[in-house]
Order: sequence, then C-alpha cells, then structure tokens
Amino acid sequence: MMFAAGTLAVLVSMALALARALLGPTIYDRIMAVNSFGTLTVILIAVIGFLSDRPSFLDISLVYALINFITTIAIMKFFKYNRIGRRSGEDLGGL
Amino acid sequence: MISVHFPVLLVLVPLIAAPICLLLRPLPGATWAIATAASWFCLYVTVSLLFRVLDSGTISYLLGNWAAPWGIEYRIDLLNAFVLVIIAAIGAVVMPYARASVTREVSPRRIYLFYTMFCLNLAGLLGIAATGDAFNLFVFLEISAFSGYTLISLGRDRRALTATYRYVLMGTVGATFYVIGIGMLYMMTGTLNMMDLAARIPAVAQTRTIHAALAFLTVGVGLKLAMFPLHTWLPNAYTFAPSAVTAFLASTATKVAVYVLIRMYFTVFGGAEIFEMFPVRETLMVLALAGMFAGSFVAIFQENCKRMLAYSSVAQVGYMVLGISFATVTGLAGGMIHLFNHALMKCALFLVMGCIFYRISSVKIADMAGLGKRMPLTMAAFVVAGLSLIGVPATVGFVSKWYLVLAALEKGWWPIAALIVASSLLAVIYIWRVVEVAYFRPVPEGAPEVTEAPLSLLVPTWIMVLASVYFGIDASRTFEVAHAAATLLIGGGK
Amino acid sequence: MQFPGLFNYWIAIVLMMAGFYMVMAHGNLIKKIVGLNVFQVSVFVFYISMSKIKGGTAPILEPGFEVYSNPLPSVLILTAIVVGVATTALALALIVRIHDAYGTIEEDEINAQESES
Amino acid sequence: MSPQVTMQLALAAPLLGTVLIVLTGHRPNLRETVTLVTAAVMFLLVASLVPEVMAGGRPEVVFGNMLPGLPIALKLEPLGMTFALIASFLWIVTSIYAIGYMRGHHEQNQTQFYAFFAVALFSAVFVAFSGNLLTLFLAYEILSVSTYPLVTHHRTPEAKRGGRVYLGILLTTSIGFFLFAIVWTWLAAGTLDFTDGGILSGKVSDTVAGVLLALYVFGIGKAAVMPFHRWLPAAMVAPTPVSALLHAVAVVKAGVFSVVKVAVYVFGVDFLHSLAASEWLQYAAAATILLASLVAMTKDNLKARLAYSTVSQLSYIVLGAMLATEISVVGGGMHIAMHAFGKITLFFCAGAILVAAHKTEISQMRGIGRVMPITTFAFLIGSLSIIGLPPFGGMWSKWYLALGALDAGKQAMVAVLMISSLLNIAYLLPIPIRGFFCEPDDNPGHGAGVQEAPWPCVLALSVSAVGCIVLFFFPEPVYNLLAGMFAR
Amino acid sequence: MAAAAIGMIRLRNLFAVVMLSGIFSLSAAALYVVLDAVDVAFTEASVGAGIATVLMLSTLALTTTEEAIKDHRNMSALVVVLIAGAVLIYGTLDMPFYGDPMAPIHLHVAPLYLRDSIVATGVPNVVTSVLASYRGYDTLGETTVIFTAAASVMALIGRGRRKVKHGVPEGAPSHGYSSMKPHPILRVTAKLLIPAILIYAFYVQAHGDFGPGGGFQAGVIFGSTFILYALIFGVDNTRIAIRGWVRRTMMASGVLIYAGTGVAALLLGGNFLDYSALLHDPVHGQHLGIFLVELGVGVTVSGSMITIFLIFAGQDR
Amino acid sequence: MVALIVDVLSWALILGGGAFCVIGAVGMLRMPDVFTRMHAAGVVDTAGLGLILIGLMLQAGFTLVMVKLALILVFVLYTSPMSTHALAQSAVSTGVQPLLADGANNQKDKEDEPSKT
Repeated sequence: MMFAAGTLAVLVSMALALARALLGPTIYDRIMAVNSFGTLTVILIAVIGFLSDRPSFLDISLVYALINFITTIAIMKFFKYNRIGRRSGEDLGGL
Repeated sequence: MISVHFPVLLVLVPLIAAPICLLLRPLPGATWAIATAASWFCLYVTVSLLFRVLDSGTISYLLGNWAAPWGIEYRIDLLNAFVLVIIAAIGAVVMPYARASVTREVSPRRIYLFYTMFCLNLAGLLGIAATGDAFNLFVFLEISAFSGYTLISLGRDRRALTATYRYVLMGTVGATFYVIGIGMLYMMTGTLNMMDLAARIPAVAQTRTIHAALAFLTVGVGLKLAMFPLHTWLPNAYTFAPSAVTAFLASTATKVAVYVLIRMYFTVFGGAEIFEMFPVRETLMVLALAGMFAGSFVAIFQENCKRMLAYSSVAQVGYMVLGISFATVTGLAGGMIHLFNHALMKCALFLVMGCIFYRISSVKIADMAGLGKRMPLTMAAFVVAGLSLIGVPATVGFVSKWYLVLAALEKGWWPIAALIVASSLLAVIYIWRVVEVAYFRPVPEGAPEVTEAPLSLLVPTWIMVLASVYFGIDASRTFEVAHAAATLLIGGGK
Repeated sequence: MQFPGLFNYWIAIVLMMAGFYMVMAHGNLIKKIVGLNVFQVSVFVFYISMSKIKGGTAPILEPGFEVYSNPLPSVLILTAIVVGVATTALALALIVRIHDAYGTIEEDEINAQESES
Repeated sequence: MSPQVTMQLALAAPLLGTVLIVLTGHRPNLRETVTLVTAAVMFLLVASLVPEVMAGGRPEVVFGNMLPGLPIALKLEPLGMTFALIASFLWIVTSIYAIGYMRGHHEQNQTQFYAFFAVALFSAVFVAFSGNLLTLFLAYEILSVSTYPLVTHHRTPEAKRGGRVYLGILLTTSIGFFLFAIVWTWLAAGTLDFTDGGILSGKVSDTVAGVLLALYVFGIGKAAVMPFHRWLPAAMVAPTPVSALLHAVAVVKAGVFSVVKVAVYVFGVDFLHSLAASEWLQYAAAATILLASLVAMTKDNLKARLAYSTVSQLSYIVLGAMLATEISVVGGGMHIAMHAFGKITLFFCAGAILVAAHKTEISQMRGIGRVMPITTFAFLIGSLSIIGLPPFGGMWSKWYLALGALDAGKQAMVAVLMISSLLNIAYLLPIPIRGFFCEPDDNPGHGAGVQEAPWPCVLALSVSAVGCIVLFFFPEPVYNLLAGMFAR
Repeated sequence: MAAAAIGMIRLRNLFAVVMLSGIFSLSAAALYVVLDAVDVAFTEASVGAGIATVLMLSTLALTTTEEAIKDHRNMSALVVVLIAGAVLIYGTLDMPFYGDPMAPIHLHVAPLYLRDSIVATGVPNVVTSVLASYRGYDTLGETTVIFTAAASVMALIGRGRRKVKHGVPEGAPSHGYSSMKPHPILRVTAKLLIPAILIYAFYVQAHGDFGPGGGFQAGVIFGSTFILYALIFGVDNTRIAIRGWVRRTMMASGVLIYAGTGVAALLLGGNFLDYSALLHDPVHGQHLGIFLVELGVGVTVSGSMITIFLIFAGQDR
Repeated sequence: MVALIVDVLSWALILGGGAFCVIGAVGMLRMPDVFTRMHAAGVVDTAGLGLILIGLMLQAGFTLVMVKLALILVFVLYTSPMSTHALAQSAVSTGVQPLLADGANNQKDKEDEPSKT
C-alpha cells in the first residue's frame, strides 16, 4: 500500500520532470530534468522491487544511478568543450 | 566423426576466424590466408553436406543438445544445402581475388578489418541459411548485415558512406519488421522453431495476427532482398563498395534474403495455401514484374557500369520473386535455379568490374573505351557473362529463363511468360552499350597505358565465367537439386 | 498497473509508429537514428508485454513464488537490445564520417552535393 | 569410321581450326593454309556422310542432358545433310575468295576474322546437325553471337549501328518468340526431338498451334520474314566474304532451314497443312517476296540490293514450308541449295568490284564489264540462276515450288512466284547489262587502273558460277537427298 | 513515453532530442521492470540510457546540434507509417489479451524452461539459463554482433583515417575530451568511485545466475568505468591505461572464449555448446559452461564498449 | 512491537520522500530560471531519494538488499551535487544569466540556443 503510494508520488514527479524536459527552455533545464528523471527512475525501480516482493532487483537501480552519473558528466563535458562541434576553439575556463 | 558437426562447423569456422583476423593486425597477409582457408573449408563442408542431404535426407543438428523447440536447431534440407553451397562457393572464389583487389581499393591500415568483416559476413550468411530457428535467423541476419555495412563503407568514394547509411537505415528497419513479424508468430504459437511453427500455424492460420505477421515478414525480408520498390539502398551500395565486396554481396546477400522468403512462405507458412488465402501472389507478382522492368530500364541509362549492374540485380531479383510467386514446383525450382545462376553471373560481372577498376581506376562506361583491345581476356569475360545475363543458350541465364517461362506457361499465364522474355531483352541493351564502348570506341588520347589484369584477378573471374557456361550447358544437376527441393517445399517441407 | 485487453500493445504500436515516422520523415541523419532507436525500443516493449502473466513475477526461481512470467521474450530482447546498440554505434560512426566528407548531416544537402558531383 | 564419329569430327574440325588460327595468327600464310585445310577437312567429313543418309540412315549422337530430359543431341537427316554440305563446300570457296579479298582490301584484324568465321561455320553445321529444338536453338544463338564480330569487323560507327540492329533483331526475335515457342512446345508435347511426322499433332488445339507457328516463323528472325528483315541489310556493313557466305548462305539459310525443319519435324506436313494459320503465313511470305523485291529495286548500293533480294528469296523457302506439301517442302529445300550458289556468286562479284574498282553503287558501274569481264559474266550467270531461267540451277527450285503450290491448290502463290521472277529480272539484270553495254563514265578518278580482282577472288566466283550451271544439269542428287525426308 | 516520443519528433535541437531519447529509454526500462523483465531492464538501463546517449552526444560534438529548418513534405512518410500502424493494429485484434496466462506462449515451450532449467542447469535465473544454454547459440551471435559493431567502428572512424576537412586547423589547441584537470572534486570522487564500480561489475558478472545481470550487463558496467575514467582523466590517459592491443584482445578473446567453450564441448563428445559434456556431472558441466560463456560475453562487451567510446571520443585530435 | 514501529516509521519516510519528490518536481516546473530550478531538483535528489531509500532500508532489514540500498544512497548523494555543480558552472560559463529580481533578463528568447553565444 505504502509502496503504491510511493510509486504514485514518484510517477507524478516523473511526469513533471518530463514536462520540464519538454518545455526547456534552455539546454540546462533539459539536462537538469533528465538528471532528475534518472534519479526518480532509480527510486521508482527500487520501490517497484518492493512492491512486487522481489527486492533483489535493486541492482538495476544501482546501475541506473551509475549510468545516470556518467551521462551527466558526459553531457557536461559536451557542453563545456564542444558546444558546436569543433568550431569553437576558445577555452572556456576550468569547470 | 567430425563430420557429424559439419552443420555447425561451417558457421563456426569463419566466425572464429574473424577475431583471429582482428588479432593479427600486423600481418595482413596472414589474415588473408586465414580468411581464405576458412572460406575454402566452408566450401568443402557445404558440398559434402549437400551430397549427404541428397543421399540421406534432411540433417538436423541440435545446438547444445537441447531438443528442437527448446534449443536451437540447425536443419539442413535440400534448399539450405543448395543455398549454402552457393554462398560458400562464391566466398571461396572471391577470397583469392580479394587479395590483389583489396590491396588496391582499401586503405592498407584497414585490410585486416576487411578480412575480419569478410569472415563475419560469410559466417552470418551461412548462419542464416543453416538455421532452423526463426529468431536465430535474425541474429545472423544482423551479423551479416553489420559486416556488410562495414564492407561497403570501406569503399573510397565518399558516396560509399551515404550509401551505407541508407543501407543501414533500410536494413535495420527491415530487420525490425522481421522481428515484429516473428513476435506475432511467436505470440500465436509460442514457439520459434521453424518446423514447430509450421506444425502450429495451421491451427491459428485464420487469425488476423498471422495475417499481419505475414505482411511484416514479407516487407522486412523484402527490404533485405531489395524487392522493388524497397530496393533503393542497393544501387549506391553496390556501386561504391570495393569490387570484391560488391561481387560477394551481390551474389550472396540478396540471395540469402530470397532464401529466407522462400523458407518463410513454404516451410513456416506451409506453402501454397497462403497464396490462395491472401493477395500474396498478386502482390508479389506485380512487384516482381515491376522490378524486372524498372530495374532494367533504369540500368539502361546508367553511366557507371557497376551501378548499371546493380540495377540489373534489382531486375534479376524480380525473376526470383516471380518464380516464388508461382508457387508451383516448376516456378519455385526456376526461382531457385535463377538464384544459383544469377549468383554465378553477377559475381563474374562484378569481378570483371574489379579487374577493370584495378587497371583504370574507374568503372564509368565512358572510360572503358577501347578496353576490348587492351584487356581482351577481361572484356571477353564480360561479354560471356553479359550474354548469360541476357539469357543466350549455353549460359546459365538461359536455363533460368527456360524454367521461369515454362512455369508461367504451365499455369497458362502466357502474358507473364511474354513479359519475362521481354524484360530479359532489355538486358541486351544495357550489356551491349558496354560492349560497344569497349570494342568500338577508340582508346582516348593520352589515356594511360593499360595491360591485362593480373592473373590473381583473372583466374577467379574466369572460374566464375566458365562455371556460368558449364552450368548452362549441363543444367541437369542444378535442376535436380532445385527440383527436389521445390518438391519438398511445396509438399509442406517435411 | 494493469491495462485492459490490448491497450498495452496499442501503446507500443503508437510508439513504434512515432519512431518509424522519425526515420522516414526527417532529413537529419542523427534524428533518423534516434527514431530508429525509438522504433526498436517500442518493439522491445511489445515483446516484453506479451511475456507478462497477470500475477506473475520475474522468472528468477525463488521459493515462495508459483507463477513466473515468460522468460523467452526477455532472452530474445536482450539479444535484440544488443543488436540495437550495435546499430546505433555503427550508424553514428557513419554519421561522423559523412560529416567529415560532406560537412553536413542533412539528407537533402548531401543529396544536393551528390548530384553536383 | 561410324557416321556418329564423323559427325562429331565434322563439328570438332572448325573448332580445332579456330584454335589453330588464333595460334598461327602472326603468320598470315600459315593461318590461311590452316583455314583452307580445315574447310577442306570439314567438307570431306560432311560429304562422307552423304551415302549413309542417302541410304536412309539417320545417325544420332546424344551428349549429356542440358536440361533434364532435354539432351544436346545431333541427328542427321536429309535436309540437314543438304545444308551442311552446301555450307561446308561454300566455305572452301569463300575461304579462297576471302584470302584475295582481305589482302586486296587491306583489312585489319584478319586473324580475328578467320577465327570467328570458323566458329560461325561450326555453328552453322551444328544447326544443320541438331537433333532437337533445344540444340537447334543453342546452335542458332551461337551463330548469332559469333557472327556479330564479323558484322562489326570494321569498328566504324556504321558498323556499330549495323551490329546493333543485327544482334538486336536476331536476339529479340529468337529469345522473344522462338524460345517462347520452344518452351510452349516442350510443355505441350513433352519432347523437342525432331521426329518424322511431327510432335505437335494432336497435342495442341488448332488455335495454339497457329500461334505457335507464327511464333516460330517470326521468331526465327534469320529467316527474315518481314517485318523482321531489317537486320539483313544492316549486316551488309560487314566485309564482303562475310556477306557472301553468312548472309547469303550460312546465317540466313540457318534461319529458313530452321523454319523448314520446324514445319516438317515439329508440326509435320500433314498437321501443318490442316492449319488455317499456315495460310496466313503463306500470305506473309508472299508479301515479303514481293515487297522485298520492290525495295530492292530502289537500292543503288549493290550489296543492299542483293540483301533485299536475299530477303525476298528466303521467303520462297518459307513459302515452300508453309505450303506444306511434300513437293513444296522439297522445293524449298532445293532452293536453299540453288539460291546459295546463285547469291554467293553475286556477292563475290560485288566484293570483287569493290576490291578492284572501289565501287559500291550500281550507278557507278557503267562499263565495268569491259575491264572486269569474268566478274561481270559470273554476275550475269548468278542473276539468271536467281531469276530461275534455264540452264541454271535456280530454275529447278522454282519449278518444284510452283508444283507444290499447285499441289496445294494455291494458284495465287504460283502467280506470286511469277511476278517475283519478273521483278528479279527488273532489279538484277540491269547491272550486268549496264556493265557490258554502257560506256564508262568519264570520271578521271578511275577507269584507267581498273582490272580484274585478285586471282583468288576470280577463282572463287568462277567456281560458284559454274556451280549454278552444274546444278541445272545434275539436280537429281539434291532432289533425291531431300526427297528422303518423306521416304518413310 | 509517448510524450517523449512526440517531443523528439517536434524538436529541432538535436541535443534536446538526444536527451529525450535518454528519458524514453529510461522509462522503457522502468516499464520492463513492471513487466517482470528485469534482465532486460538492466540492459536497457545500461545501454539505452547510458552508452547510446553518450555515443550520441559524442557524435553531436563531432557534427552539429541543430537540425536544419525545412518545409515538411512528409505526407508519403505519414501514409506509410499509418498503413504500417493499421496493419499492426489489425494484427493485434486477434491477439491474446495482455497478461492472459492461457496465451499460447505461456503454454508451449516456455513452461518447460521454468520447470526443467533449474534441474538441468542448476541456475535459478531462468533468463540466464535460457540465454546461455538453451539458446546459447543466439547469444554467441549476439556477442559476435557487438564484436562486429566495434570492429566496424574501428574500420569507419578508427585512428589513421584521413584528416578531417572541417575540423580545427592543425596545431590549434584542442579541447575535446581532454582531461578535466582543473576540477579536483570530480577527480577525487572518480578515484574513489571507479574501483567500487569495477568490483560491482564483477559482482554483476558472477551474480547473473541468481539475480538479474550477467555477462552483458557486467561488460557494460566494466566498460563504463573506463568511460568515466576517460571523461575525467582524459582520453589519452585512458589509451595508456588500456592499450589498443589490450582492447582488441579483449574484443576478440571474448568471442573466442565463448566459441571455445562450445568447441570444447564438441571435442568432449557433445554437440556444439552442449555444456553437459564439459564435466562428468551434466549439471556442473552446465554451470561451468554458463559461467564461461558469460565471461566471454562480458569480456567482449567491455572491450567493445571501451573501444567504441574511445574511438568516438578520440575523434577530434 | 518493534516491527510495527519500524513499519510505521518506514511508511512515514516513504510517504515523506514521495512528497518531497513531488514538491521538488513541481518546483522544477514552476521556478523561473535554471538556477532556481536546479535548487528544486536538489530536493528530489536528496530529500526525496534519501527518505524513500531509508524507508525501504527499514523494510528490508539487515540483508544484502539493505547494503545495496545504502550503496545507491551513498552513490547518489555523492554524484548528485557533483552533477548539479557541473551543470551550474557550465550554465554560467556559457552565458546564462540568473534571472534577477528586476527581470531585466530575457531568458525566454534564448530557447535551446544558448550555445550560439
């Protein structure tokens, strides 16, 4: 029951995050939304695992968290250094 | 003892050869040797399998020793044995050719990758043909497709890239359609094994799901086999790929897709009944005829010889599909014979293109002026193979035409027979354009001195040419196999 | 989370078609690949949907559970996902090459360049 | 030697000759000796088969199956015997002529010329010997393809155009119609063997048989029934020996030979006679005879005129076959022989005039008879033979054809033959007459240096001209041979 | 998911599209969990959301992020899509309902897996046992596909290809995926994290028999460790840490281990991939076989992932 | 008794976490600019995720599951600030200005094209 409530809450949040990702307006909003979405998915899967009595599925959550992190780092690097292909040669300073 | 495992070895050997080739990066020569050895081994294995199947009927090999519907089964009947021999034979002939040709057309740093990919492609194609499991087929379809993409993209012209890209898109969509179709079949039957599917489909044959599955399988495989109007990836891909690749792919990849179509229709869906139930026959026939004419017509107007041959392939695929659409023993046998025959002659023609490219670095028809004098053996090979494409007797092209016309007449559809004949005449026009340029146009001023292609290219080319003449004069053997296989399939594939 | 009847399949189909549309209609090469991804993932969803049994659980045998969903589609889709990512990698590599060679990744611009040459 | 072995040897000889010709290509004298020897050997081999056939023998050779149930087979019968005999004999004559012509005219690629010539002869005799329709078709197509390089020998744009038309029409008709008909026949009759009395009788409805007959007659494009005759004038771009042997003898005769053969051994005379379609095809043949003659009159180029004359004459033979009586078929068969000698003489002369006087147009040939009397005289003999006047061989075949027409109750066809003869006179005789009786032009460009053509040319055309006369006096062997078709 | 998909169609900014495709993939994975396909969810999470997104980003970095504006004349595409969709919907009409335990797929073939696999192989995760043993041959194919893809990427954009035309001029400073030197927090964190992730990868590899996971997922995680390393410490350092020949050997040897296991079974008298022949006790043999092939998958996948990423990331030099 | 307390506690935690998630998400949607939205996103990452995971941990008891949950928690708590930091920094460095009180900034004009600066 409470897992269901938790699931519901997370789903609502995911919908909102998705809305932000779609609305933008800047790239950073989208990145942030994706990041949050990932986190929420982590929670969701964890909760669902409990919901269906198979908590051993947590591995998936763990991988999500990891991958989400890597993705975010990659996005950051992408924006930091390769904004539009390689045409921008200027150094934007340390991250 | 080891021969018990031939069905799997023929896929496994090139599959294992591929990573070894990758590891032997510093020794391109060794990678060539391994790939060649693997392809020759496959030829030996497939031929011995064919004879065994002829002797003692269908061979079943259980991978992992799991019983058929649960594990994956390799099932070699006459049809696959026939197709396997074609693939392996083409592979074995192209490999020795590849050495010189590839050195010239592929960047030296990628040669080891070329052979890796070649082995994978061979393994993939053989795997498609050998397997008795619908999903396993998909996996190997993708192996062959991936390596095929890469092989094509190794061409030096930048258009090879866009051609490959288009091929990737269409090929993947085709494969995905195939997966959807298989999914629907699985959903209704609970099995993926082809024989098991064949046994279980009749019970649910009237459901709409099965109809949709059939549609998706047809479109998916149609994309792979470049059935008109799904052929748009093919011309550029064949034009800009390295010559050895074009020769190999043109004579095997689409053929294997045709095989899959035959297998799906006649084994899985149980043969002739589906042709009565849906407008399958009409659709296939119209598409096949349209492909035959459209392909040939477009071929006539090409300036690039390889491209011309590629369009001709589209047309020739039409013949095979037409043969299938008759759904009679003769028609199917005709389609299968054409599958074999077209493999021989197209391989020969593309090998000739490779020889020409080797010397003059171009395959534009205009650049081939005067080649009849300067590369007499090469051009003679072109003429003979071209005559075969036209369907002159004593060549393989004649034999296939004979059976297709016969099949059409057997059904009493003489207008279709007339169309078959008419479309084959278009081949006269496009082949002869090249011949006239090569023999009648004088060598242009200031053209570089050109001599005959080296023996390592000529010998494989002429092997294919002579094979296409030999099997044109003595067609009984191919016919017997094809006919027996067709009888087997029409009879329900038991 | 239990949809009635065939609803689940229809969702998958709508998604498939969205992806397919992206492949067909868009001129940007990367977007085509994204579309292809969507298309494939939807097919996977379609497969996985059919494996589910009401009241079943994941096919990892454990005491205390009786009904398990069908493991076979999972197996197939695992393979298919791998194929999918391989396609993506290959296609993206191609796009990089195409961009090098043509300076654009728009289909019509490439076609224009090709017809010139 | 058994006849079977002889047949195979006769076929092997020109192929072996081809190889030798290619190998000796750098030494012209040796090469031409090889050609002559090959031709002679082949003729002797073929000739040695005559007694066997006269005695009613039908030697057969079966090679492996090309398609299951369809072997490549040889079978010798009177019609084929006649054709093979003529073709191989005239090859000797033409070879002699060719040596003079090619050297005199300084042609290029002579090795290639002789080599393909031998291949063409091989296929012509292969056609003659063929034992079933499939083999016939095979040989027929080899003949088409192997003569293409000969037609386009000059490699000029005109040669290319001519070659295009030549191969285009021959392949289109043969694959489009002929093959189609063969497959249909195979389906209906279950066999393609040439059998006395035909194989189709009773197997197909009259309508289908009619369609098939039309497919055969028009499909065998080499028979040049209008409207598929265009290739023959187009082929005149070839060097004259090619025109002479191939387009007066081997190729076109292979065509009409095939038509006769189909008529006799596939349909059977009786069945054919009962078909309404044969009557329509008689009209087609008659129309070709007359139209081609009329066209011939308008041509100023000598070879073109001869080509249209050939078109016209070929339809005599088709007509003979379509009349479908024994006597008309024999007449047709004889016309193969008679026309061969007549027309080859005319072509030899045309070539000789070209070599010696460099003239191709009839209007330039005034007074040519004064400087080239032998040639012009031979031309006269050939013309008269074609027209069908005694004492020349051409008379007999027309005679039998007319008899056959009467036999079939087709008086109209007799009239056609008569009118055609008149037209022949109109377009052939003016040439020698002009040559003998008109004053030469006062064109300074020629006249002075002109003399007879090189001696091999003259020899050859004399031999063939004499042949025309000999055949008038001794037609019995040919007649007896051909009558053997219906002996059983 | 539908929203994400439609958003992807509408948006022209490719970067946003890629982001959305990541979201799409994530939600698909969540859905898989709901639908009891945990192994699939695992894979989708690591591949669809992770690797594919990173690769797409790399490509964007190398090309452009904006889609050109053009008038849409896509009616034909729409028609084709609608036809295909209609056929699909038509096909669904006779399908068994979602979740129906009496559907054919639950009655044929699959029950046997659920019943027998534990006895025959001793592996409780049926997906793993089917994957590695019953349909082990498919998985060999799958491994080969990944191998092929990596080799293809090597062939296409591996080092040694021609110099690019549209890049920075020679000698200009390149800032691509060079190291993140100025950023100590990341570096320290990464140094702590990476060993942990590696251990976790081994756990996933070994634990695949009992829970979700297995060679493929482990391979991806292993590979992503190096991707993380490359992101933070620079591609060049990574190339030093794991050299080209090591990567190639990994790619190749995985396939060879897999095929070799099969061949070993074949030499020991069984059929190809018949692990029961490996040891005297068939169940142990199966277990060993499954372990070995999973190892093979893991090795190839990690090698391939690293190779692909490094090639993409190393493009701009 | 203890079990009941643990249950109740974990309920509260999970519900609370769910509430934080929603709050954070609403915040993400409603806040005016990137930086403030980031602030809201932080709520999801820390409070939402943390509370829910702790709640789950209480449910799981001292098992491997709990260890994994703890790992996830540590991991996210570790990485989330990092990525937020990185995000903010790159946003600033590429020229996105925080929305100031006087509203002088015209954020809306820069949709999706910050990179063109």
